[in-house]
Amino acid sequence: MLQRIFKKIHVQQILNQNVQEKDSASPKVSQDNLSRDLKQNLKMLRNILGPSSDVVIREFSFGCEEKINAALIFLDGMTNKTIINESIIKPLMYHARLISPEELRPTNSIEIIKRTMLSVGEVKKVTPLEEAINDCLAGDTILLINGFHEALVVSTKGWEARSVEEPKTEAVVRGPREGFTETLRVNTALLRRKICNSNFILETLQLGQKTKTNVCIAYLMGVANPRLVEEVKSRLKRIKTDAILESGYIEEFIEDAPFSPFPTMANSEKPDVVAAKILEGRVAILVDGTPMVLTVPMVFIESFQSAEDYYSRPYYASLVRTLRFLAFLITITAPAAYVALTTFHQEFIPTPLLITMAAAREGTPFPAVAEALIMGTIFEILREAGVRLPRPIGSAISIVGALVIGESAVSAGLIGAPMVIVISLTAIASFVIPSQSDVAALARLILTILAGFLGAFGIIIGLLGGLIHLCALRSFGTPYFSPLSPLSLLDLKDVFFRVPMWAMLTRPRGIGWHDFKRQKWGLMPRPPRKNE
Amino acid sequence: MVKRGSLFLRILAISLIILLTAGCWNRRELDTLAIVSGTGIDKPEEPGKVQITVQIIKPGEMKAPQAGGGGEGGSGGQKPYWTVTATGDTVFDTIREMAHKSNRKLFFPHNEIIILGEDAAEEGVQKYLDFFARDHEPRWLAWVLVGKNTASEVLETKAELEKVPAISISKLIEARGATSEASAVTLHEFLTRLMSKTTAPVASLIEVSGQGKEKTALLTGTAVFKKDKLAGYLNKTETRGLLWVLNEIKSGIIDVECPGGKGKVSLEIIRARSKIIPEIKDNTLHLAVEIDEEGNLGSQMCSDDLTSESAWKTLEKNQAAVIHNEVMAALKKARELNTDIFGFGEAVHKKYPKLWKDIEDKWDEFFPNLEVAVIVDAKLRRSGLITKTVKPE
Amino acid sequence: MIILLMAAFAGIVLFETPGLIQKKYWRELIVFFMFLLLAFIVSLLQIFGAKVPNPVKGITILVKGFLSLMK
Amino acid sequence: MKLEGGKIAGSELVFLMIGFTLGSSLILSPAQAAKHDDWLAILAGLGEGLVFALIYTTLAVRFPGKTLIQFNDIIYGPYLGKIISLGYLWYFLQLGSLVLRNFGDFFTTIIYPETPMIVFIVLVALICASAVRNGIEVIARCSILLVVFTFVVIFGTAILLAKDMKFTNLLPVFDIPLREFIKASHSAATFPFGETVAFLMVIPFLKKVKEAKTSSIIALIMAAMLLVVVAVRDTAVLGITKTISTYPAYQAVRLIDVGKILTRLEILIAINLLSMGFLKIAVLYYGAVLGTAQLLKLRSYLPLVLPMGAFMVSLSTLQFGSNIENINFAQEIYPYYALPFQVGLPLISLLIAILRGVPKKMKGAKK
Repeated sequence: MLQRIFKKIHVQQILNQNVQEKDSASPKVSQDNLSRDLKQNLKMLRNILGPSSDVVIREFSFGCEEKINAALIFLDGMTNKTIINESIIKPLMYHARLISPEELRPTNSIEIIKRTMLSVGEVKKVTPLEEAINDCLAGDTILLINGFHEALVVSTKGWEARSVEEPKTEAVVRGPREGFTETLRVNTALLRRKICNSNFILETLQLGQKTKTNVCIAYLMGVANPRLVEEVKSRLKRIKTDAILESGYIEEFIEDAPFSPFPTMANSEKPDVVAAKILEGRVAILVDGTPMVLTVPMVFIESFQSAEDYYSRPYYASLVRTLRFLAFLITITAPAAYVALTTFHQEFIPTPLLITMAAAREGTPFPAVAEALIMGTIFEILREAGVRLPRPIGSAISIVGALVIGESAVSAGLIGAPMVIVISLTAIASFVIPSQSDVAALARLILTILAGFLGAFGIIIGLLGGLIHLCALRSFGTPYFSPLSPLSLLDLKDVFFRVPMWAMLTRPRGIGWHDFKRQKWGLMPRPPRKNE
Repeated sequence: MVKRGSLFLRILAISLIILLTAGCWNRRELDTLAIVSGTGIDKPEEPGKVQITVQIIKPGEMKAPQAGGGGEGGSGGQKPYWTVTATGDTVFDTIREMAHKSNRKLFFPHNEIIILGEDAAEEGVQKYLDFFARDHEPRWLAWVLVGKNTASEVLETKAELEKVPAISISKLIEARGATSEASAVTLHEFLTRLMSKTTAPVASLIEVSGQGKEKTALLTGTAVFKKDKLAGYLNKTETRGLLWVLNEIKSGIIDVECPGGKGKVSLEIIRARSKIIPEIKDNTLHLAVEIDEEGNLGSQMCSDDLTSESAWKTLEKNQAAVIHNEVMAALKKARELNTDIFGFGEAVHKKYPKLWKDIEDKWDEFFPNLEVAVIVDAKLRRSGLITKTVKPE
Repeated sequence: MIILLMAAFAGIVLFETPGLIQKKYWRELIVFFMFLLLAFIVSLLQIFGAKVPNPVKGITILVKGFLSLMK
Repeated sequence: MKLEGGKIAGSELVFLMIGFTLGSSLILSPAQAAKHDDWLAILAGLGEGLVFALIYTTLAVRFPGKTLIQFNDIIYGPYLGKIISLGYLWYFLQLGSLVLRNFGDFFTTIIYPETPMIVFIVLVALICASAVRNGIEVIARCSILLVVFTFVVIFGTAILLAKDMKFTNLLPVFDIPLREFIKASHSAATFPFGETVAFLMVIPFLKKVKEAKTSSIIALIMAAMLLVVVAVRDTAVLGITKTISTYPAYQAVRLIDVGKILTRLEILIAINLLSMGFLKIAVLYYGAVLGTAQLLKLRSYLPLVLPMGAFMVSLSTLQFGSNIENINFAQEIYPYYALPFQVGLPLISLLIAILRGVPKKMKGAKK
């Protein structure tokens, strides 16, 4: 443990060093401003942007007798060529013939070009070189004109992007089929389309010193707790790292319990899910470059709620909800329970079943715990192989693998047949709650080992430990186990049952609600009364 | 506050280490168990010793019936059970003694029957049953039986429909409802009666019939204990009499004379309920046993027309008389043995706790002379799919 | 068994002390060690099979004495 | 310096108190001396226990935000107060170790005869330690789910056993001499109702101190009802054999047999005991640790958790040679031993506080 402290201090030092290094190394882009000389500017830009092959520098002249030299700098593949051709070059070359260099002399005259000649939506005037380059790297086009120390940055972002498709991870039978894409703007637009409200705020930050990734915080002002929004922002601002490539990076930097196996931030690929969560008072974090949107705070039961619960009828939704809890319980305890029953508590198995199971176990070489662990490992390997392989082979291989291993291991007498049944049941159940499946795998392992040593007592001790941990966890100030404990009777409407929409009167209290009431009371459909 | 997550993980790690170093004490795999399905207790020749027979299930053989159709008889190895006998000083000691014969540890939770040999039962059963009540393995739901022969003989009988004789006997007891002529007593019930100051314990009686390899076990009535010693037996009729009073009749057949007197009519018991009502009249204690019974006409072995009102009434009356006689027979036997098998004492205790304090210790003198009124209310409800019997009009 | 006990107590020390030293909670540290020592001695004696005075016996004698006084 | 930052709601106190009261009394039926009248004795004990609870809550409300250890100093002055506090800390610690011991005995008796008892005790103590380190808030939150589960199990087993119940076993009502009955009901009052004196360490952290009184009365009544259900269930099922059973509840549930499938559910009782006993130990443990930290004016109670736990574990193995000793202690000695802590001292404290008008004076002096 003492060593640990030293290690900690050591790591701290290294980290401090790193940050300093970064600060000193990064200004390859100088703080310089642009000069009036186009040649010099271009030289400087070439210098900074280096030999990258996708940098296009287009020099041209325009105005009266083509006396004005100018240059466009943009990145090939990041920009929309049509805009550049039609809205920048064309107006300058064709319509600006009459402008003489003298006319441009007055200091504010670059403003004229900006105002009159560029038929593009977003144009800004930039002086510092660094800013211009950053914009250029993000897909904008720099227009440099000889004689000006200012550059015009024209918004020409446009690149090949995946279109809005149905998300593969969260398929629904009923409900919208669109999913987020890798482009932040598309994602914000998808959300904006769901929530047409001026209170719906999208704030953008840039994170990652090297990647300069755009990260967007989305919330509904007046519904989300302002303290929560502040907390999210301050945590995000604390991140000082090289790269943010996926929302998972952010999650690990700002989650409450970094050592806990439980995820304390939810993610979703579906705009309707994220919109619903924002409407409940949560804050969403969108990261450029990934379709996975984070929402905070997360509570444990969120893993058991699916978008479709709210689109299908309440009875069935409630049934399925309960089934998910059951499946979760099965997936974490089934192998452990089997091990405990067969090695410690044989008295709890009904006699005929015991005889059958004992017969199946005759001659198998490994103890039940070992069997459970081996089969569990094999299952995880098969699953991983199935996920990683190209889809057409993947499913085939996992099925064949499972059949061959399961079938032949049993017939060879290596593994008892009941164990194969238990493990496959566990596996199937684990697919029901995908967002907690990593927790489930860990819990299953720990419980199985505990059960192997102390039977049911071990399982109960393990579950109690888990309960304590769950009760102690918080996600952005909200108790993780929230509507269950601390108990909020009002919020139980959406835990084991999903009450009909007209009865969902309030927003969940657990999430630091602000605007408590969700809808009018008494919206239950009913035949009109006589005096109405 | 120290990080919460890390604490959780560390505690888990610590407990795992403790577990790993400490090993595993109570672990036993399924294939290291000798599942006991039945236990028999006998008194051997040698005085002061106990002889115990256990029947162990062989799961492997249970599974595979394909080898040689049935397969008992010739080679003993194919029997799906194994009957072991050992002798020792105490019950526990004897059971542990079997470790010398069986490589697997005897496993008692699935023990379904406890058979007490006649000799052992006569000697007193408290000392034998204590182990089954105290140890954490045997269940209190095991059936207690008394074997007219030795217990080991009973366990070595042949079972036709089941693979293991002990399970067969256990199912035999569970199926008693069809006749209600055998009592079924769980260990828990037996112990409850044994602990009672006045109520006498009873147990099912089992006998071996047949010769050689064709021996079968059959239930023949009830064994009655005085305190913990075997006092006598009730035959089938008396057993049913007992069950009437105890409110344990499930079904059964009552044979009565045809109203015309030529042949018998079988009535099936559909529902029965009874109550013991102690009463003090004129300063003396009376007991009334009220029995309500409902039956159906089951079969008719005479050609009379039973559908007439008078015939029907007669049948009901006869039915009541049969029940009455059965109860009286049981009562007579109980008086003879001076054993309160009906729990009359407890009934008095519950109704007249003050009076009870005075007569509690003198119950043995009280019981044989106790006035018991048996009031039977028997009804016939339905006549089946036909009304009159099948005969030419 | 003794090794196990030592390991357990060493584990407790390693688990708690660094944080206390870091925060300079000296007073807490002293109390911590006092209690730990007490627990350690009692359990060590138990493992060695020494007759540790049993508080329950003391309570029993006390209560019985008191009750006989009352009568 | 605030040692405990958490706050608990009134409803959480109710659940925690139910769990605490059920604690080990779910399996070691209180008032077993009253035989088949134990349910009556429990009800009578509840009456006594409610009086206790009133004393405790009056004290707690009089000293809002102050634990037993803190207001002892105010009532008795710094020296005598500290001695009395020390006595309480010992009581909590010893009671906690008693419950730990019950765990050990129970599990080694029923399922794991070959496993050393210390394994169970250490593991339970570790789990409790992790709960205590997380603070009272977490303990209280855990209680909700556990108590609800216990509820379900108690009523579920009662329903499954319905066909085996003979309510005539409860007759004749009031079959024991009054003297014995009072002895039994008093023992039910001291175990478990009076043990809620430990909640004087918890009530100060209530969000609204005013709720203390109603919450604890509701909790005690609910707990007593559950205990009565358990007692009636066991007596109706087991009859006279209940009197010789070490763990009647366990024995009764062993007799469940519904259609040969729903059988042998006794493991549920073990789970109940474990979850309720966990709450009980956690509260006592927390009281002892927090109290010690307050007594010695420490800045954090966390470093005391593990050493205290270790001491509790060694104490629990030391206490009794056998479970028979344990039973005898619980029946003969404990009702008197607990008396000063459960009634005597709180009552005297309350009287002194009222006579001296203590809390008001202190408030005036402070503000």
